[in-house]
Amino acid sequence: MSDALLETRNLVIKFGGVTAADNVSLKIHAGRNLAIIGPNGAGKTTFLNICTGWLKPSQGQVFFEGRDITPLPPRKIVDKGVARAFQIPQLFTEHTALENLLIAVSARDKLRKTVMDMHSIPERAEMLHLLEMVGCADAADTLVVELSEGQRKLIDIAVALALKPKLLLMDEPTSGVASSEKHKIMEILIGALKEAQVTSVFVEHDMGIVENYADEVAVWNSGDVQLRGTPAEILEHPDVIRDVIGEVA
Amino acid sequence: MTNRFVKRTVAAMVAGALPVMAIAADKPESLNVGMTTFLTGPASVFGVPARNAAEILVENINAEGGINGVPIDITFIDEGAGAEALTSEYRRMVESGSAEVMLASISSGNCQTIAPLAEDLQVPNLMWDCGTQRIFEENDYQYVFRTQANATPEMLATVLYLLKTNPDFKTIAVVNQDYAWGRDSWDIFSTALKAMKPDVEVLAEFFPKFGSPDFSTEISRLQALQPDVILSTSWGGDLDTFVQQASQRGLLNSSTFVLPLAESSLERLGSALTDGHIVGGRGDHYFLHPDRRDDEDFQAFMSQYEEKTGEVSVYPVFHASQAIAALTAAYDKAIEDNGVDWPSEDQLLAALEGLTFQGLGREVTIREDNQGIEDQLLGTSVQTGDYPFATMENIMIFDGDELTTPVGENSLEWVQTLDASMVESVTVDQYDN
Amino acid sequence: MSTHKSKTATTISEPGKGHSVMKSPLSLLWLVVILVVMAVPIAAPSMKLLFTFAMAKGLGVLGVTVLLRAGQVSFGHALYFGIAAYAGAFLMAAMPGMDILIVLLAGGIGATVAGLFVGLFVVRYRGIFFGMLNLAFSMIFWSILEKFYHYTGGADGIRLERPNVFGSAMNHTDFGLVLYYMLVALMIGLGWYTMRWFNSPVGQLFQTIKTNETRLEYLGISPKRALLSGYLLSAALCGVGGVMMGMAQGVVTPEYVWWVRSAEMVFIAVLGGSGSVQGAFLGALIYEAVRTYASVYAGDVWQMILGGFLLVIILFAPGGLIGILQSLFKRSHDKTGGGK
Amino acid sequence: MNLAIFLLALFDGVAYAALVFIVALGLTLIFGVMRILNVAHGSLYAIGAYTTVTLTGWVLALGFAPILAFPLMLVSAVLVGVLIGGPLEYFLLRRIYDKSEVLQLLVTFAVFMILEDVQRLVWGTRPYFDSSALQALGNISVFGVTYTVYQLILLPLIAVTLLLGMRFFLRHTLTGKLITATTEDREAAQSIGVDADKVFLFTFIIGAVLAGLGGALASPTTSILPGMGADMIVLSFAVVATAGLGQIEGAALTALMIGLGRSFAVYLYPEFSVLVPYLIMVVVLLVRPEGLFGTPSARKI
Repeated sequence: MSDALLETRNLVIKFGGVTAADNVSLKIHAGRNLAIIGPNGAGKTTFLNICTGWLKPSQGQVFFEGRDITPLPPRKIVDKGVARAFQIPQLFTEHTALENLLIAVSARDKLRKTVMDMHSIPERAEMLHLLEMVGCADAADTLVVELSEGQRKLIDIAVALALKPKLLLMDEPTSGVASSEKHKIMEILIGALKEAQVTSVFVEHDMGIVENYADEVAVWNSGDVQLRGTPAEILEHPDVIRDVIGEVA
Repeated sequence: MTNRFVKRTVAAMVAGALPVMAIAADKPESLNVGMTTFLTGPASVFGVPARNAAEILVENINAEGGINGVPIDITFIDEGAGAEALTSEYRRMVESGSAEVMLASISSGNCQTIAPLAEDLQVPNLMWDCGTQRIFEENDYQYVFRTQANATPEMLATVLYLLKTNPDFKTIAVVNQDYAWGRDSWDIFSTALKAMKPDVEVLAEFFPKFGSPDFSTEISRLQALQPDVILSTSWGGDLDTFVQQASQRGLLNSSTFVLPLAESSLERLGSALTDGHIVGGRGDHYFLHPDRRDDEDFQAFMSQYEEKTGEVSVYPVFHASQAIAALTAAYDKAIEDNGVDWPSEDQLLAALEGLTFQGLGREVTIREDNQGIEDQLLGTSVQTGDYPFATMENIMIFDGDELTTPVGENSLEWVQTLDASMVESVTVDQYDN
Repeated sequence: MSTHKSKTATTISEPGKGHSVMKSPLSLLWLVVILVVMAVPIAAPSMKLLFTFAMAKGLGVLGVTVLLRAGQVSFGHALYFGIAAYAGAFLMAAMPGMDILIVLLAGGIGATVAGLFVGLFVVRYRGIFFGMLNLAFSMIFWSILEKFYHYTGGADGIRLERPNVFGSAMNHTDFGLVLYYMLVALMIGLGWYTMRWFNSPVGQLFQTIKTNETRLEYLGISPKRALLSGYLLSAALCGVGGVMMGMAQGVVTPEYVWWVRSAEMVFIAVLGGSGSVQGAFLGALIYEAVRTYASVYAGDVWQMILGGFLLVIILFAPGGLIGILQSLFKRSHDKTGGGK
Repeated sequence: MNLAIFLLALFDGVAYAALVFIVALGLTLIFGVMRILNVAHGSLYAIGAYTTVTLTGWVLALGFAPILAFPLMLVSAVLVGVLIGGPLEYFLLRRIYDKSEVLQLLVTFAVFMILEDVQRLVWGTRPYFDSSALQALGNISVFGVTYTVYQLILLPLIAVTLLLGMRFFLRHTLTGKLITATTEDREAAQSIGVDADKVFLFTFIIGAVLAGLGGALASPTTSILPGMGADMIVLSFAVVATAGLGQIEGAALTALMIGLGRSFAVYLYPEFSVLVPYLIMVVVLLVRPEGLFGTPSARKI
């Protein structure tokens, strides 16, 4: 048994001839926000895809709360309490922001309710509150395609939170957002995560964000976690400055 | 509509109360007749000639003053639009009173649908072209009459002609269209053949899809099997394709083809149909009908038809003429029998029972079960050079009475009771060409 | 402000949404339409049959409409129309005098069970493959109907004998009326249920297949299962339509299952307004009317007229007839609103 | 089943497959490049056949040699492609590229319905049959069974030539490469100066010519009558979907499977011959959901 919420053991991922992950063993502990940083194309998104069952590793296993979830499809992993937010928000484009959340919360019941109007489900108030938490209360009745990228990102995260996950994996929550808004979004986000008591992992390129909002940082490079530590430790490290921060800057 | 309904109700009540007393109807401005026929789809090779013929015939009748001064007004319904459209239009026509008498239909499937419908709607319906023998064998109808034969006499005549002209053949194969006609006609043909010549071996049975564009594989198989006789009751494009392809690949030289519907394809087949194959036309129908070709009216119509359409007449033209002849004969008879200006529906129905009439072919009589008794003409193909297509020689006309299943019996059961003696005993007139 | 925008944008794909703006005049219209439909057999008996066929076909089209909501189009849904009709015909042949409700049930269940078997397979596919696989299954069934002549009557089909109604045999006029009002009831009942279903959690999850299956999967829902739930509903609706059509015509033929019939159902769904419940029935009525009258008055070109009609709708009124209707109502509503 | 029968079934199957392939090739090409499943392809096939018969009828009536029927087939195919295919793309399909797959398909279905009636208005309902071309080539005898040279040799030869020619065209000519590039990424192709509209028009015309050619080549072997297009198109759908969308080699293989399956069925269980194409399609897609030659497209997230 392991004390970690999510743990990977000896993950190997190969695409054609390229090795995207090479023998990765990583533990994610409950109650802390872990940031994963690294150069572009290092395999960070692929890592999230593996953890959520979208892709299968060539070798190695993924454990969640001590149970092997490697062979499970994403939806089964979601059932266990792992939710995911995406770099490009994955929303229902023909629905409003509130409806996206109502659909998400309906999914908790699986496919059962066939007559009741979705707008009158008891969880509606809860979802309105969630919208408020991510600062999008105004957008409730707006089609998501008409929202700004930043709002879409927040709603994408809210959709994931509607599932009441134990762990939330986020892929660059602030990419594509005007830099003036980045901190505002992270502020809202971290607040919401804390309120919902959700552990989070986020892939991030903006070192400012990492420095301010991560409890812990893992550096991904050349298919493996090279370093791990507090933001202060990691951001000072010469290898990181050379390989990661240099590139971003 | 309501008027008609009231009339009917009153008529029914009075007729019920006073069965002997007949009620005459007012003479209408015109006799409205509806005719279902294929104007679209593959079967329009029959439907369109029939419509053309009906138009000419009705025009001719009206030019001579119509029936007792009442002109005929004929409208057509397209069977090709599908059973749905057909039944709804049929109903609409009858229920709105825009047709007093219906002539329906070509397709056997449509006949099966329409017969009970006509009975429900209480409209006299003359089945003018459908082949299935089941109609009057499986049900009794008061309003439905057939002005031609059915599959049983048509197939029996074919078997008899084959046995008379080719008594020694040993093997047979069949290539029929895959639908009721193709299946039923083979059931009757094979049953009759088994009864009259039990030693014949059936080498292969093919039922290619209706409207099949290609018979190459079947022809290869037939060439490998080499049957003495190949039967096909197909028609239209299917028959044309089959015979053309068989002709191209020499199958017509190695086997005798028996084609009970080829009369309707002769012109289109041109030189592809070589000498020595058996040709029929679903009754005594042939534009060179040996009994009729010297008749003036017959000649006049044939030239009228050719002028209008640019084609020679085929059997649906004859069937249309029989239906219209039956219609006028029935009205004339009802008017005369009852001494009225115009007959009621019941008087018309009574006149149709046992009616004898003559269209372009020989006389036809409607039997007590409402089935028409029609003679059957078959011949052997020959390319004489007189026409750019095959004509018939060695023509035989079989007496329809002897070939039609007796009233109340089932065709297949009755055909099983026949035997080889029928080949000799059957009444037949023979002609050289 | 944003509220208003979202409503205009969603009206076509989800007519249920426009409620607050258009509810009163449009739903009043539907009420009137239903009353008119109920009056047809009395007021215009010659139109009765046309409406009967249109309602039966409309139920089938409703089935196709359900799938359109998930962005999927089946070119083989005539399969369920046909299976149900044949189920009814076989039942009546085996047990004459069966009650009409049992026949209806047999048809519906037959189609749903078939939908389950085919559905389990086809829900793995999307887009063209989904459409073509449905086509393949319907054509397999069609070939079987054509080939097994001695059981199915081949290309000519078999008669669907008139069932009893609550134990008593009926003549054709009375039976026609029973069928008619049963269809009205089914149209209202199933139409209402389908609308509720669209707005229910399951219906909404089903419709997300159109926009984002990845997210659906990450909500813990199997897209295949979600699609299957709608597929079963669509098969059942087609089945009910098919068995009613079979009873109305008294004969069922393989033509019911022919691929052109399936395409026709999609055609009608788009004509009416893709995704709209009312549109399915409205489209079916217009289609049947054009087809009937065009085949009478323009026998040679009825297909051409319908084809041209469809082109005009797709190119100039992509919301279908319902879309046109809604924009008409909206305009008049805006006008009166502006006057206040 | 002895060897002779086996070979006979094989020959029949190949001859049939050749014709199916030629028609399906056009459909596959159009779908591969434009992502439109063109239902009207069936009508173009039928019109190609009608045109050939009409032209051949005229020319032969003027007393020319039957061998002229061959160039006339090409003429008819090109006429169909340019006079019907061209305007169809230019005036109609061009307007709907941004619409959903369903609507695109329905537009072509509407065109199909219209063209079905056009055929009836122009050529009537009477079946046509003109086999001058086929007869000009004579017969050949195999195991005592007579085949026409046209079906046994010429059609498969044309089919193979078209397959190889199309491969060469798409891979080794400039126009072909432009088409392939536009297929793979329309925007990228446009950004480097490819006129995508022209490429689509050209592709559609080629596809339509192939449909017309299929009809032209089929015309001497069959009766030409209303409804022939509807049958051919549904078969071509089966080929295109089974092949893997846009895969011309797949289309060739599928056509061959369908042709052989059908002819062996006629020899062994004639009643199953109609089922064969659809059974093949279902079985292939059950095993390979993207079709024989299709590749699964992984969605990027």
